[in-house]
Amino acid sequence: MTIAQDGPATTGRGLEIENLVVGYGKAIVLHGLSLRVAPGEIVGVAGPNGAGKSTLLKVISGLLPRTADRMTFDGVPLKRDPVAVVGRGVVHVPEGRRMFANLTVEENLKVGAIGGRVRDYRAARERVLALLPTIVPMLGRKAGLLSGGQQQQVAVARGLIANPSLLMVDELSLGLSPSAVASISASTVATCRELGTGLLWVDQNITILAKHCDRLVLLRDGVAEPVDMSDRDALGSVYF
Amino acid sequence: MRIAFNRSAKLAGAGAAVALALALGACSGGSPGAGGETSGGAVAEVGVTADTIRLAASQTLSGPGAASCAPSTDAAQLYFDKVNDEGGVDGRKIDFEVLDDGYDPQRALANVRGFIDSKFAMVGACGSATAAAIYRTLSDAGMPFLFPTNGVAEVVKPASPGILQLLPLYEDQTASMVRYGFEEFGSGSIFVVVNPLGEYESAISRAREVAESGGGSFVDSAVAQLGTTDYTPIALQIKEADPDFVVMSMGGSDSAKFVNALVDQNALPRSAVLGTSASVAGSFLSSYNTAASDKVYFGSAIQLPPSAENECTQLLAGGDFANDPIALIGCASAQAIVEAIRQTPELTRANLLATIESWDEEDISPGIFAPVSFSATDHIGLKTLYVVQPQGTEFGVIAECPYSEDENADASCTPAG
Amino acid sequence: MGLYISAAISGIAVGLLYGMIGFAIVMLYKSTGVANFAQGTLATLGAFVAWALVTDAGLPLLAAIPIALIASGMFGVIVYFVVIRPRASAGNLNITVRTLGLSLLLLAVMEWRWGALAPYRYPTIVQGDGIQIASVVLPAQTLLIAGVAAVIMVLLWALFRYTRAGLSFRALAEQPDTARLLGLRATRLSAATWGLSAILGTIVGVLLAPSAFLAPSMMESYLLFTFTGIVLGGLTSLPGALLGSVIVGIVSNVAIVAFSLEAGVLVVFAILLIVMAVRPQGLLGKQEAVRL
Amino acid sequence: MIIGDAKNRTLVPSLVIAGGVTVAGLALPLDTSLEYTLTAAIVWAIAAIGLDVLVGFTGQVSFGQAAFVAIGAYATSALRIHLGLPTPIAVILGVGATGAIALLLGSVVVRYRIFGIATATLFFGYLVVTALMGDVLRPVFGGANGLAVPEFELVGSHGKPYLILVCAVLIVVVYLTCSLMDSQTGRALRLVKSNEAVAAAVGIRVSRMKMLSFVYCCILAAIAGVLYSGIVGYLGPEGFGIKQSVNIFAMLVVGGAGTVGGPILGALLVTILPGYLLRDGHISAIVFAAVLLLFLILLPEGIYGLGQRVGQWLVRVFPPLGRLSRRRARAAARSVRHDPDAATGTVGGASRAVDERPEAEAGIPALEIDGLEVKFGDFIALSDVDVRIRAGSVHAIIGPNGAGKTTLLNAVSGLYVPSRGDIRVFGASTRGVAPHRIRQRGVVRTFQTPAIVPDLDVLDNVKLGLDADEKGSFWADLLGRVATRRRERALEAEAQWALDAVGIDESRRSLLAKNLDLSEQKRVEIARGLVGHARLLLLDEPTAGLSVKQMESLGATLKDVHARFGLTIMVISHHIGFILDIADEMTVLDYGRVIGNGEPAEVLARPLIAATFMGVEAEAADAPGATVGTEGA
Repeated sequence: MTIAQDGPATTGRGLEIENLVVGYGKAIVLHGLSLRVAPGEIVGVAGPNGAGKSTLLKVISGLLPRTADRMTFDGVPLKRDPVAVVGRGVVHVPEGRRMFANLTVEENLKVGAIGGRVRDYRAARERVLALLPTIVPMLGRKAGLLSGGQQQQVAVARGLIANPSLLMVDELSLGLSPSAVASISASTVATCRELGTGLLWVDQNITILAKHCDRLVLLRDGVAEPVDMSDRDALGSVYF
Repeated sequence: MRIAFNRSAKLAGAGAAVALALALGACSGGSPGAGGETSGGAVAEVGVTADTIRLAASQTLSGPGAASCAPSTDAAQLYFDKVNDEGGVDGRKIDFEVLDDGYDPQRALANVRGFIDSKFAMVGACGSATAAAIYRTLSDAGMPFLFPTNGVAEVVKPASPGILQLLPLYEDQTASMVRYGFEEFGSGSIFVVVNPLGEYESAISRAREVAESGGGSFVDSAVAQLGTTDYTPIALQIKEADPDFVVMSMGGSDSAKFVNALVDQNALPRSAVLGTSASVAGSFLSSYNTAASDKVYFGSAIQLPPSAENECTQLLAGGDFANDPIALIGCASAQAIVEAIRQTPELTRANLLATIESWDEEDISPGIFAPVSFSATDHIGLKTLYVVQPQGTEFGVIAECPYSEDENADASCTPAG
Repeated sequence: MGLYISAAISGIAVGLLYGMIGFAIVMLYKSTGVANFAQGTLATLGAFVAWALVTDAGLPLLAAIPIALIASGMFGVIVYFVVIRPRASAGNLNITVRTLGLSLLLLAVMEWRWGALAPYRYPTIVQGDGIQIASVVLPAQTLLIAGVAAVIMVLLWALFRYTRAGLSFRALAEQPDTARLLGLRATRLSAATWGLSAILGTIVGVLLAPSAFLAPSMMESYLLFTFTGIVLGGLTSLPGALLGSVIVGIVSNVAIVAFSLEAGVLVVFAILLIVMAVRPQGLLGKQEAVRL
Repeated sequence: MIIGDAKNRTLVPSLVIAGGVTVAGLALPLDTSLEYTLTAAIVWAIAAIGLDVLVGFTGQVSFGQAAFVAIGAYATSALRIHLGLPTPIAVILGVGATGAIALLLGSVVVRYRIFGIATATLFFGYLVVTALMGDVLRPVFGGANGLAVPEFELVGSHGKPYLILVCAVLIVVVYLTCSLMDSQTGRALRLVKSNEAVAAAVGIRVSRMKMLSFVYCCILAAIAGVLYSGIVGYLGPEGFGIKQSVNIFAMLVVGGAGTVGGPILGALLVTILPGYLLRDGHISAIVFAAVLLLFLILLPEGIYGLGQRVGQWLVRVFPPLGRLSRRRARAAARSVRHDPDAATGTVGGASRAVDERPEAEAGIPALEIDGLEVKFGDFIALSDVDVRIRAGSVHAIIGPNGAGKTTLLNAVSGLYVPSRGDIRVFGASTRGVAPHRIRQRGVVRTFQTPAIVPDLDVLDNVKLGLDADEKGSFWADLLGRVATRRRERALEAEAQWALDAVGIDESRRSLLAKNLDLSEQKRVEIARGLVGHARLLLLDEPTAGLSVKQMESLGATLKDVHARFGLTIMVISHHIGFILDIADEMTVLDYGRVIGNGEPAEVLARPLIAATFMGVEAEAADAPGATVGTEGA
């Protein structure tokens, strides 16, 4: 497998966040969170429901208002505008797959490419399909008719086709069987590594994160704490 | 610019009142201030001063009926302006205020309530429903209501004090037109289509009576709201029923839409389409399909084209409403009002009414209206109905029919010279 | 029987006009969640613009119409940015009522500018007697309406099916948040949708005016039937809007010839209530899941 | 949401507005025309207040309000004219007839979302005008020519006497409406506005409340119609068309929705500005539309909201004013607070002691679920689920996201109808039982995202847990404090007690609920569950989004409540620590199936469960439902 010519640059400083504060009205969800994702790095964020994991990704994507001392990608501040963020090569695969159910898989991929302003759709499509060949047989089917696992695969592909430097995945394991989780996690991580794309992966399932990620942080009480991945008990304690 | 308003005083008074009401509402404080209008000096009659006569009208200036109604008061205004330019009536200028009622009876009544205490007389405007709404109030107040375009019998039959109209009722017109049609083409079957103008039921039933007593038959009738967009279904019904005559009492543009639908569906009746004066309007001329011209006969209150000698013809020529029969009616009615005022020795409401009731074959607007006659018991002035046909962009008289409220009057029509 | 067939056929023609208006309304509803009560007035305005170009500027009709289409498209975009977009967070009902206010404003302006002498005879694009099938006459205008409706439907279908903009629109209509997350320019698309619906409106206005005569309130009675058609078709279904409208057109016309004009309105209202009571999702719509 | 949040305690400002208008109308020397316009404006204000109840407080919409004004006006007038009935009887019958028609139309349209209701009411408005003009009703209503209305006895048809009548009616309407909106019924309407599903789960018959609101709205329209018929003296169909309905809606928008007093100001502006000040039809139409648009875009809260903001600004600029208003608020609070016996008296309160739960001894489980299956289309969300919850126990439900936990709660509270299986609450099956009835059996649930009414204060939110469904209290609620003082005091006491129980500080209880933080909102929701005979408490992820400390304190609260009142609690949570802390038993769900059941620590120790829930890698090939996930879109 070869990396396509227009693959993402692996230089730069990646994502840098310092002292991020986010709230919904009076309810503060993130209290001064700091986080870095180096180019090409695969970082897992664990935490229970409601800890603010999805909020974190939405904030990076520019969907929510926030205050932060620093929120940059490759040294340049990220705007509060999804269009601009995607343009910078930071692409969000939302929780629950969010397929365009009445569109075919091919069309779903196209939408990803349109949003990512991919110039050569053919090439982008070839590159992603080469790495995620399981999608090929589904291309003509309506996305809504696929199983959850298949949809998750398409959702990842739809994100990757925009040629991101950093892919952000929210709850890859949501509602999937262990075997599906295992295979999709493996293929997603492998693809990201192959393309040199950074991955910020948020999940409730800490073990799957621990298995695949370079680094793991735990979201608790609105801040990110590093987790020692070699300590099984520490992993288990996340939910206690 | 069509209507001059005289409202600055009221505006200021009302402004103060509203501001105060709002202020009171917001903080329940404040003190009362001056507001409202103070009435003029001691004059014998409401709305008449040494140098002014205040007239008013409530007119349909907005909404679907506006186009066919507004020209009548606009033309009246033009005539009053002319009279004022020439020095007024016995030294008094005519001040004419027109308020919009949007063909809404309640609004018309509200307008009238505002007029009763400040205006001398109401100038008639468009609209049977509005006339029906306001006539009692006017009659009770003794305020003259001069020459409304009205089709509701109860407004003038029996004669209500103060309410005087020139135009025959639509029901009498449909009856006359059926009589005319049968005289011209021989008796046959009729299909009646009406907009709810005035008492449309009696418009249908009178046409039916005349048809049946004249040896013809009545096939069916249809009622369509004013402003109906698509007359195709009714045209189809008529095509199916295949009558000799279609009798209609409809507004100007509705008439045109309906006639066009008849043409499109090849549904024109064998003999003729007979209509009332409601169809005789500029809005018909501007939009009817000329393929129907020689089958269409309308009853008209006025002579068309009007005599070039008449002041109104000259006044309106070249303007926006040249050739618009409604404008002609408005102007000619204004002529009649001015004439009545001139003839009234001491200008009070009662004297004015007495003057008009005494008219017998009075030629108030020669070359437009036929001579008019009123009496204490007869408050409909015109006794002649012109039969007109659309000819290109204007109507032309082809016959004159005597019109009478007497059902059994059997005088026949005479072709126009 | 021939009478009813004729009525049904003329009903299809009217229904297609309702349908095109309905199509534009559903398109906006799907992509922005707003029921556009100004759609009819936009149509009338477009027809007036074309008419003014013919009578005041002396252009031939076939030159005036394209200009009017472009102008109305631009106007639709302006409306989006001036009336709809500011404080869009006020909620869908607020914005829906804004469209009602817009409709009143446009109506008032048209009344003021052109109302005095309305209605106007409108120039037709096609001349001729049309064709006769058995006892049914199909006027040339009706044939034109059917033809234009067919062409527009094909064009729109192709637009949605094959173009980037169409695909973006469908994505946005289905999952607005996700579409934005993927970097689609939602604002631009919404503005374009407003422009497109204004253009569709103008087409309908130009087609309707020769028979209904051009007047500011020309579309008023159409809007109710259009909305009924939309509810019947299923609120969010584009083909449903067309189907529902055609059914409404046929049923009302048949009811009119069978009974009276009032019955036509009554029957359509009955359809509306029955659909709402029995099949709230409409003929082609999908049942919305309740989210807690 | 709908046009802004509704305001609270609008009685005083609204009465001030109504009174101010009355005083201004009677004291100022108005000319005939302005007097008429003012009287008409007040009449329309009454119709607009009705619409406010429907739109501002219940979140529904009607574009056919003028049609109901017409029905009220025509029906009353026809009865007076044709049957010669005395005016009071004619009014009662006429208004009653309007209510009946509203009931019929409402029963169809309230089930629909805004688009449908808007279309149907708009169409109805058109139809009423068409029918009034038409042939059939012509002998009764006069068709297009209209109907002349005889003057009313005593007050005539215009002038000050009539203005006094209209103002008196306005003040009564304002009083009744404000009372109703600040009562249990009003709170229930607001919950319906903020979330229908939650309202159903709290025990409110949603459709019925919507109907109530719709009928109330139309009744006020009918009353306005009666007054209008008197002042115009003449009824014609044209004046009640769609345009007038839109006008009434505009009064609401311009004045401020959800305020009661606002529509009066709106009616004054909308009626007097075009009707009197700008007499040119075209200019007034343009100004009217432009004003409406400006309000919608720039000031959606309307004049009332603007006034309130100005008031707040004044308080900031002149602090003494603020002290004054705070003192008043405190006085108001004192007048209803602290009646320690009231709670036990009427509503229940401390009466729920463990020993009053005979089923606990009889061994009847609080909840039994047998072979439950829930389907959405082709997707099976729950299949063959068996759960048994001992009365008086705390039972946890855990499982990965998407396992069907919330679906299970929804099925128990009746929001979802199972396709198979049976659910028995305290021994009685809930098959075919409506959500509000299940709530009446003592099943209370909370939602993952706190389902509170943002525009009500904390206390009022908690009161919603008590008999929020109207149940005959409507008439008492209409009369306001006079009739409901005792009940309100009891509700208040009960709510205070529940807030004490969940540990919401007293100083926070008079805040609007939207101003609380997440953990407080969750407590408020639990407090709402505690009041009103809760026996089985269903908690959906009460811990989500809470900090560790907040979680600990919530756990303590739950344990306390459980111990004191012997409630049965079914709780969904992801926090194993929290569950181990409070739960007696636990059920693990995965792929809509039960994969484990028993004592929490023991269940968690099972390797399969650990693998599923915590994702600890296991050789889980034999896990149930190991086919590739089937959750549809």
